[in-house]
Amino acid sequence: MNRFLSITVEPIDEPSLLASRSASSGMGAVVYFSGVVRGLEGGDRIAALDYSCFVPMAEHQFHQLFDRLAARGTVESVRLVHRIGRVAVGEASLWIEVVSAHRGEAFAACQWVIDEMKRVVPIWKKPIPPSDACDAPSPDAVGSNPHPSA
Amino acid sequence: MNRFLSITVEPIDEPSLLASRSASSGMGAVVYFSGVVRGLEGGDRIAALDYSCFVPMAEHQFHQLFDRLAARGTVESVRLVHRIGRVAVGEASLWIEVVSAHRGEAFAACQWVIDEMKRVVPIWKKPIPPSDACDAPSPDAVGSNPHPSA
Amino acid sequence: MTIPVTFWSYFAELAGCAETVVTLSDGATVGVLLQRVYQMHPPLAGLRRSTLIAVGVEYQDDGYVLRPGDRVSLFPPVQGG
Amino acid sequence: MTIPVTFWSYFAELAGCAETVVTLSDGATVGVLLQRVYQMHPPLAGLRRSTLIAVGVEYQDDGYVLRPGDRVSLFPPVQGG
Repeated sequence: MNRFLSITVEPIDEPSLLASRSASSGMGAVVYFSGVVRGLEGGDRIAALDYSCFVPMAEHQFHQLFDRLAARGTVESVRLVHRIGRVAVGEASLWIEVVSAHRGEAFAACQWVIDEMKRVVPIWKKPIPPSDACDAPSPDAVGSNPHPSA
Repeated sequence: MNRFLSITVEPIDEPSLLASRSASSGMGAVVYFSGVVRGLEGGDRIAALDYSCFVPMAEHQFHQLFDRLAARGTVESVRLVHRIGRVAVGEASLWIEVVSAHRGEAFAACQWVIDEMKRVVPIWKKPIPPSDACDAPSPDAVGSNPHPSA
Repeated sequence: MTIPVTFWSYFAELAGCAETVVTLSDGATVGVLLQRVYQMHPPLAGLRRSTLIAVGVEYQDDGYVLRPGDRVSLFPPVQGG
Repeated sequence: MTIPVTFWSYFAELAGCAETVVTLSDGATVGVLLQRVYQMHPPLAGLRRSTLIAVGVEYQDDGYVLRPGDRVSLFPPVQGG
């Protein structure tokens, strides 16, 4: 199974991801999901979400999910990008693409990856109220915690 | 609910569709599906599928589906492109995008539109074996049937 | 009244034509029209159970009462996607 | 043995630091480590039921027997997406 994982502070570049898609001639279904930061979080208006991440563990946990997906044998490719740091309202924090022979498998796999990610991948979000909004990434968003060098 | 429908002989231009996406700040989920012609159809190797369509009825039936989706009140936008005529293996015949506040609704709506389309929208496909393959559209693919002027 | 009938997909090949015209008395139903179509194009009769019927751009069934100006379409199960 | 413990997300704010070090006797479990952490950082104790525990990059539970070189992470429920 082809797999691509990126946990990044850069904006998610959908056109470039689209351009790099590959699928063999047996594949009939491509399902993408793009998760976008909403203007309301728990009823409060926000300017952004600040995502923090325990990166080595997040990568390991994502790859364990991909291993389980590969074991099913029905998915040819999964590509996932999770943005961390400050993500403004209207911008994508998550992008997933699943390529499979049939659409049922592709839809199921894409939703399964999201559900499992929300259970096991160590990423957290902190709402940034409008008054706090600025273009600079927050200092404690990424990698300032000393973490295992794993 | 924003809606866009195109039944077209032109190749599906995903980058352009992506660039024209719009979503309000309340929307958190974008689900896309791209249906691609597979190299095997019913166990036989093919070069292409030739899609024919009763266009006025297909448009009417798609819009009835969109009306039902709009009545749910959970989808902000649905855009659908179905290519007709000759579509080569590896090319997309169908593209759907659903924008919604939450991913559950977006995934469900996208799958519902495909399921219902396969039940009621008058589009048919004819396998083109490799030896028949050529770049010209087949003469009987589109609009050669005299159809009601709706 | 005369009702144009269009055959879609491989129904056109089985019928040997993409369109025909059926002359019916006023008040005739789609069911009556189908009987006439099957007399004219016997290969279609065997597919009756899976045949989809539209009048204009809406699905209808055998009981639909035809009116002058109606256009009927007959076709096999749809296969979009 | 000394085991480094990292706090993630708002656990760092509640603990007042992002990392601490706990000295334990050999064979101590994660459960023993947690007791020590909660003595040092009482605000975390109330969140014990929802606390997730990792050793290195794998989830573990209270019964895991720590070894020299292990690094422990404590964090609240994850929220990716």
